[in-house]
Amino acid sequence: MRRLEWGGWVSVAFSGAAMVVGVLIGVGEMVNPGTYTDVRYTWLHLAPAPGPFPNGFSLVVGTLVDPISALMLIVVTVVGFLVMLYSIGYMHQDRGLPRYYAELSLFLTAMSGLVLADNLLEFFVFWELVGVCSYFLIGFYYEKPSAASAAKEAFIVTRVGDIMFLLGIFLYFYNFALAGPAGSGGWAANGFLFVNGNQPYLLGHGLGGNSTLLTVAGIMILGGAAGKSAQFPLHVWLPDAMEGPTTVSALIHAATMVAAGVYLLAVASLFLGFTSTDQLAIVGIGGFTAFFAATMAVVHPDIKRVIAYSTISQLGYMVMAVGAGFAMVGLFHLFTHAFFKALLFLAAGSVIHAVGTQDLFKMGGLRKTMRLTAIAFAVGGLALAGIPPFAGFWSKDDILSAVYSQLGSHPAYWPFFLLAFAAVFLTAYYIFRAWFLAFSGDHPRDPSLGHAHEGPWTMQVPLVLLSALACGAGLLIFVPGFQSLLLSGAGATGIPPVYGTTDLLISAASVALGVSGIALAWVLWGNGRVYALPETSAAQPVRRLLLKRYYFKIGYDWIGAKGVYTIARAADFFDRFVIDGTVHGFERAFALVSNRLRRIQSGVVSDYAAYVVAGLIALFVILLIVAPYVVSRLGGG
Amino acid sequence: MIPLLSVIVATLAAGTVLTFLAGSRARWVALATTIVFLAEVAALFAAFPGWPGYNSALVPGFADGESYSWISIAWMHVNYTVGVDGISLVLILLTAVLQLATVVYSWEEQKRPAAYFGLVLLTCFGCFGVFIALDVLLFFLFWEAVLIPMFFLIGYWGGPQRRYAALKFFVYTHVASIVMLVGMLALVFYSGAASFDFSAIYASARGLSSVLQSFMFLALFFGFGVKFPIVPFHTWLPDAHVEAPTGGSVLLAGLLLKLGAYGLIRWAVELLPSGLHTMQPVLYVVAFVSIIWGSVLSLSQRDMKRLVAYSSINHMGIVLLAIALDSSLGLLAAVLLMFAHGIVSALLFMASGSVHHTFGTRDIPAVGGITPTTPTLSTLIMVGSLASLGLPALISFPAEFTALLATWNTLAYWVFVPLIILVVTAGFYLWMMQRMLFGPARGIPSTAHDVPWYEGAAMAILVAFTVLFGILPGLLVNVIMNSPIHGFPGT
Amino acid sequence: MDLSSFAGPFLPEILLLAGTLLIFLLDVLGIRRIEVTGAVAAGASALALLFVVADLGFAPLAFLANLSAGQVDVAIAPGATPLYAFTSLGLVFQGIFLTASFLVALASMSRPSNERGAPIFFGLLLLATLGMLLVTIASDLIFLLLSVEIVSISTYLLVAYTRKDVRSLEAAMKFYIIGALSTTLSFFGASLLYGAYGTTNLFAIRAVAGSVGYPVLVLLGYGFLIAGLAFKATLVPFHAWAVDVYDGAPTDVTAFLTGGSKKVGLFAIFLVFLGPVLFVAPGAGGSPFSGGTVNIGPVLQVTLAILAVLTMTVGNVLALLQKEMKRMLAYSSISQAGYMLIGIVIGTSPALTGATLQMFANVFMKTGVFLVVAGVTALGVGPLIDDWKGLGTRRPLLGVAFGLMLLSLAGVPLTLGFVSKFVLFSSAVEAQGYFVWLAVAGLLNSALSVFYYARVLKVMFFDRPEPDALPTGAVAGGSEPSLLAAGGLGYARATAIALIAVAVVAFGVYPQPVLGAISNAAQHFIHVGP
Amino acid sequence: MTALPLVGFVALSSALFAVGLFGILTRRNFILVLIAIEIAMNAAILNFVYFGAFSNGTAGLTGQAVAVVLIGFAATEVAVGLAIVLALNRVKGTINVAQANELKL
Amino acid sequence: MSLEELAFIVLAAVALFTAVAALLVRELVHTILWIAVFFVDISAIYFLLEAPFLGVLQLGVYAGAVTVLLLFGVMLTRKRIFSREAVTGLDAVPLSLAVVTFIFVVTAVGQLPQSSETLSVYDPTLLSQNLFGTNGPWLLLLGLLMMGAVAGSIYLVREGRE
Repeated sequence: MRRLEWGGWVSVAFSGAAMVVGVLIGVGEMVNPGTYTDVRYTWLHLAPAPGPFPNGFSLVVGTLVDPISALMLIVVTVVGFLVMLYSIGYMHQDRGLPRYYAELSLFLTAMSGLVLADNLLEFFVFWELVGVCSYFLIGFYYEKPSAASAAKEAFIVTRVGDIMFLLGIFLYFYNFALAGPAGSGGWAANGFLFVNGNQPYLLGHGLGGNSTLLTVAGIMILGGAAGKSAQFPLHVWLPDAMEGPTTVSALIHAATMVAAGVYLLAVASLFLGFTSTDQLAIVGIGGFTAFFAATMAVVHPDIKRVIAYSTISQLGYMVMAVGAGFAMVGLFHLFTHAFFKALLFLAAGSVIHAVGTQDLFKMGGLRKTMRLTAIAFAVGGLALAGIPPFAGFWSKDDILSAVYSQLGSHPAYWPFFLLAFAAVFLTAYYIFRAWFLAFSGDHPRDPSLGHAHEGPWTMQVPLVLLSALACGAGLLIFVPGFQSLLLSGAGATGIPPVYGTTDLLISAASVALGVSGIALAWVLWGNGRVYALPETSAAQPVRRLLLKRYYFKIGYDWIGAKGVYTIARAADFFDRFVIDGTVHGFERAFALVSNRLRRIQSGVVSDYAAYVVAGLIALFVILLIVAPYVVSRLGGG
Repeated sequence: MIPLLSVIVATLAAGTVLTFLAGSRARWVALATTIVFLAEVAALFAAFPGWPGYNSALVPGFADGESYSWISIAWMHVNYTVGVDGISLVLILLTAVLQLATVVYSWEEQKRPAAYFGLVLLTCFGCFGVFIALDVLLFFLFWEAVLIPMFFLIGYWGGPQRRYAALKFFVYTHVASIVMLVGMLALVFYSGAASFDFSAIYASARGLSSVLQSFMFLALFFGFGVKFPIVPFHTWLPDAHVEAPTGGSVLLAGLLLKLGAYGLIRWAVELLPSGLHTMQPVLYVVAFVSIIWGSVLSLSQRDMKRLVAYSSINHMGIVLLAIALDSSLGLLAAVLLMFAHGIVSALLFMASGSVHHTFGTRDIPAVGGITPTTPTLSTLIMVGSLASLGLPALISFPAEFTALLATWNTLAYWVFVPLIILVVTAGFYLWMMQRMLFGPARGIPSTAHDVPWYEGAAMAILVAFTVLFGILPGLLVNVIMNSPIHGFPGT
Repeated sequence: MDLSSFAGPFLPEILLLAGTLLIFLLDVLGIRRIEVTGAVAAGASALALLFVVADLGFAPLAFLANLSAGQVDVAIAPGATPLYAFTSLGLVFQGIFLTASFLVALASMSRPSNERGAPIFFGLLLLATLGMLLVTIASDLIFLLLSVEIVSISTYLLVAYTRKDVRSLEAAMKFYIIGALSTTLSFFGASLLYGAYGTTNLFAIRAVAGSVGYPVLVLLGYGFLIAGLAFKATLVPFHAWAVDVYDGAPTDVTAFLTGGSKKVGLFAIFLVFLGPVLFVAPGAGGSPFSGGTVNIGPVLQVTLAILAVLTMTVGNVLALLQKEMKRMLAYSSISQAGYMLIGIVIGTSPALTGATLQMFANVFMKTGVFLVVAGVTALGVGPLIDDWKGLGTRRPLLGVAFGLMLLSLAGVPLTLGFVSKFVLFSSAVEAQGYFVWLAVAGLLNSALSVFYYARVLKVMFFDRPEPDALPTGAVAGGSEPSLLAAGGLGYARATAIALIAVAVVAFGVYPQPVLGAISNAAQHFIHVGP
Repeated sequence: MTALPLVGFVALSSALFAVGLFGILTRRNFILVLIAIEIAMNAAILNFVYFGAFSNGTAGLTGQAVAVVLIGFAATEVAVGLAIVLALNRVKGTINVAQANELKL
Repeated sequence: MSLEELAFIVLAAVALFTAVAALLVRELVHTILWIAVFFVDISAIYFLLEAPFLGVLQLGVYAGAVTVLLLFGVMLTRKRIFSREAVTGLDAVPLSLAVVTFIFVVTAVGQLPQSSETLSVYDPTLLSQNLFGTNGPWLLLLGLLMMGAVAGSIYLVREGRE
């Protein structure tokens, strides 16, 4: 065991170093905003040649730091380090600890690579690597069939998004190849995907291309983002991904990887450009997902899944912001959300670590034995619910205000804005429902849970630190350096970020909704008791619908397992019996002919003589009638 | 001036003969031959281009050309003409690597080891010959020479249905090569080429009328296509793969399928440009059907080898698509894909062979949760599967990406077909991993143990290449681009 | 008459005749041991072969040559009607026939040394070979047919030479009846041609082939001749006897029949039909009944093409399901005849080259397989293909040799059979036009043939022998025979088989010497010969 | 010398030839088959003779010369045939050609 | 109709009749008789064609030697087939094959000169010069052929003592 933990500490040390560097880079960007590139390795070089690429092109790998990647880097390294540290305590009993740390380190590497990528291809490479790390980590407890299944599901669903992303890359490439050299800007300036030598000619703002193509390209990028960020309708995998260790959920499925989709959208919107149709689609998906996921969180009994749904919902907000043109606002929410959502997960992990179950209805009264955790969870909850001055308030209200400011330009934004707005209430309700169910009351509802206690210091320190961040990260917006970071990041879009200038009306309304949500949760669950919903209740079908996740999962399974496999089996049948059958048919036909023809070999010599004479006559017919005719048709030879 | 190619030919020939005669020490002879072969290939790489023997007048467009008269009568001039360019060089590297891996993997072969290793070497020898031959007869000779050892490998060392599979394989591919031969002969005689040499045909055939070219292309395409294999002429492949011994499967998937693609590039695409142009729609349809069919069928397979075999059909379909695009990018992609598929499918076939040794079955639902018992093996399966489904940083990704990019460039939205199929590919590999590697232990015999050192070493070699070229594909690309005949002027 | 100038060119024939007479003399003297008579036959064949090779211009043997350049491929003066003429192609065929007889004689020496029929076997073998050599120099229809009859009569008796064997006597009876019928057809056809052309000389006929006033008579005559010669060449549908005879005859005789006597029929077809085939009348073709000129050349080409395709297809299809080794090989031999016929159908010198090489190859392959079958039968292996189970692994060298011959028959590269098919089908493609379809038909058939050859390989190498079904052959005791031991085959037969296997590979790898000679010969034959 | 119609000879020899063929195809007794063969052979010889007679010069002589050779040949052929008949009769006890059908298919 | 023509028609009719009769009679010995008549008849045709040498040869070889050979053949095999030869009758297929062959050959008649032509008459010495001079090799071949036939036939019919 000690040897295993020693390996863990190595990872912690390295991720700590990474955090130091990451934060330094972030601070550097705050002090001196700009775009910095570094080493470039030519991965694949096509020399000038006739054909579609008269000038040839190169695919390169390199690093690039600009304001938004710096922002993201801070999130990744800080949360990464804290989760690494937390895991020492959380995972200390697990035999798979080396594997866990190896995979987690690989994940952090890939995630940093993704953030620092200087072109979309490299981005895609790390994007995929991040996905495969997620696959491994979801399936960490691979002996559990449900974990293995969830890992597979996550991979396939996100792969659907990846495919769209790849197509989006191609579309942009095509578009920009038509647009030719133009413009400048962070990513684009450094060659978005293809550079000719060192001279970029495929650039952002390439709106000179075909607008339909651009629209499709945007939709494809959205698809990719939806896959990673679990947006509707590719959201199904994220709740199931909770089969992984809670720490993994905190790092990957709350703070970093799932945010990569939003990051991608932000990058695309800042440097590639979306058409208004794209924007509507993005806002629609985001707004709808924000509400849709929140509804499912309302009834769920599993503490991690509640938080997972909340993640989907919060990502919806970010997506919506990016879609409305406020990429930096979305990223700001990403920034704050990473801390408070990681906090929530780690707190939940602390609970799970203590009681050994994830079922909220078995818990209860834990605030007495796990004071720190209860406080941390509450801080996270308040941040999530958007209660000032916690971090979530600033960023979420920024989003709502930003979208609100754009309602005029797009009437179709209205319903999605309202859905997202309504989701604020649900958010506050479900997170505090969870808090009350877990922490209020006198004792656990399931007596077998025993005496819960706090984890070791390695688990407590991250909770404390993250709580601090969940409280204070939002206030960073008033720090000039941070402000300029966001401003310079947004510089390319032309739409000013609206942070800190929240519409008071919207703020007030959302805070009111949040408070009333908490109040409702307190009224219903505050005493730590559980009420069973009568079987005959009119709400029962709704509850079942929500618990069944709107039957999406079942439907996908049906398509995947039944539909595709039925087709596959039919194809297999066709292959074996029709295609191969035809081959065998030939074989049999030859055999049949052979058998029939064999009978002429009767063994009686008179018959043979008859064949000779018959052949002779046939020869006469051919020589005198058939062949002259053929020859005259062929023209004499 | 050292005729390096002929030196390699001599090495392989001598090695093969010695192996056949070496009795119980055959594996050492085979290994030694392979190592010498590898060294010579390394020399080939080191000297490429600009090998001292390079004589552009001899075999234009090829580095290290050699040509000696072989048969010369009034109307037929056949030469022993060999040469390499970037495309063949990469495939020669693949040959050498797979030969090494196969020899190492089969280290403890007990059933007539001398004949087994001899046949393995002979197969690789034939493949090497195909990749260097620049004369119709020489090419066809090596092409067919591959068939015989493979026939015996399947038929003698194979599984329960081996006799049927061997016969089917032999007859199927032989019929195809015969049609191909007609096409090649037509190429020579209708173009009025001065000899059977590639360069002579190149000089005369490209000017043929497009109708003639189309017919010839079709004949050649059928001939090479069956080796690909293209749907619906693919049914020999699953049977051959399933019944072949592991070494046979490795060579079959890793090398033999490449012969078809290489032949198509060298002898059809390069020589019959307007034939390709006319037949492009046909090729597209066949490629798309193969891509879809291969992956959809993989979904329904329970036998691990069969699954990998069908996925080969899918991958080779992408190769065909890339070739059919008739662009330099497509060609680059095709060669990269060939190399990648060679390495990865070999890895997966080895893995399934090890699964069979260890658990006594390859039926995927029959065994499960093997990871705790055989961590090495399951890691290797995982690497192979992930590489095969196109994970970045592994070898298939740059190839597939290039192929998709090239497809997009030429066919625009049709790229959806291979793209969507990528999801399906992920589906069946993940299903396989889930059933076999994960979940509670199922159907694991008490005697099961992790792979022996030699099997592990063989697969490790392949994994090393998977990762190396996954991260640094430029190494391969630079070589491939050195094929002047395609207008790649080099880097 | 200067005897030496007359005898010199005929030295091979004289050697064979002397051999025959010597054997009969020895028989009368009571010396009947197979080693002695066999050695005489093999020696005479080998010696004659040496002279023929020398005559062909093989430099190292030049001192043995008897034919001067002025005697071979001489242009025939107009109006001259010689009965015989030396052509390079004829010499090549002499080589082919002598090779067959040498191999058969050599292998036959391994039969039991007290065999009663040895003198008659070897005597008739040499006599038949002599007839073959005479066929190759014929330039007159009657000369040709009589020479063919020498072969026929000798081979009828060869098939029956065991005297007591019901099967071989039945075979002889069938052989005889169909042979006599075919002889009648040939002579009747010759008489019609004689009626139409007024001559039996092939040069004279060639000179006037197209301009005769009786096209119906001519075509009928050719029809009879095709039928008559097709019997020897085993073309479908004149082939039915061949399977039974090949099956029933003593296997060594079968080897000779398929390796030698069958090629006589094909060469005779070359001789008789090359002239007419090359002839193309100036006008377009018309019905022969309407009088006027008929393009006899193309008409014969079409007819022979149909025969060729029919022959190879039927032979192959029938071979597919054969369970008996000899009958399977017999059918395969029939289909091979179809390939060779392609050469005369196309009628160009490349095509003749291809067909001749194909026959050259066939001598080794077909003689070889039947010699192996004879040897293996003597080891106690049954007649069915399934009786050969595991032979390849039990007797690896024999298995490899037999496998090589089969692969060569199937046309697998690096064997002689491949080179010959390659050249033949190349020539078809080279001729362009609809001949390409002949190549396609031939190649597809060749693909079909792979089925049954591969099946034998499968049985020999992959199937396990049933316990005690296969005698290990060599000596008593169950130990595996040593790799190089001749085992029960006998050293002579083992030598013959080894020679064949080596030749199949050696010529497969480097065919230039043979191919160059044949190509030369074919060119001359088109331009100079009858 | 007086005239004879060539047509008649051709008709006669073809008729004889047809009779011979018919005999070969239908007769089961080996000796009858031999006789039928000889009838057909005679038709061929007859052809040579009258075609020779109807042409001029040495070409005409050829026909008769061929006839001489063929008569000798035919006799030889019969002798060989009879030898085979006798051998077959000895081992099989029959000369019915249809009953010798062991070799088939 | 000249006398020659009349003679030819009679001889032709006899030839056809005897040939058919030889094949159709039930008693083998009768067959031999009929065939002997057939051979003699053909010989007569040779005389008619002014080829007396051939006529004599025909008489000697065919009517004499071959007939005797056949008679011996019948007698030596007779024991086992003492019953009369089973007549298979006029089988439709062989009959039609023969008739069709006949028709085909006769079609050639249409192109032959219809009018009577003068017969060439050859001196037997000329014939012998031809036979032993220009076309000498034919006889040589015949000799070889006979040698083989004799040697083989004798071996074949000799009672083996093994």
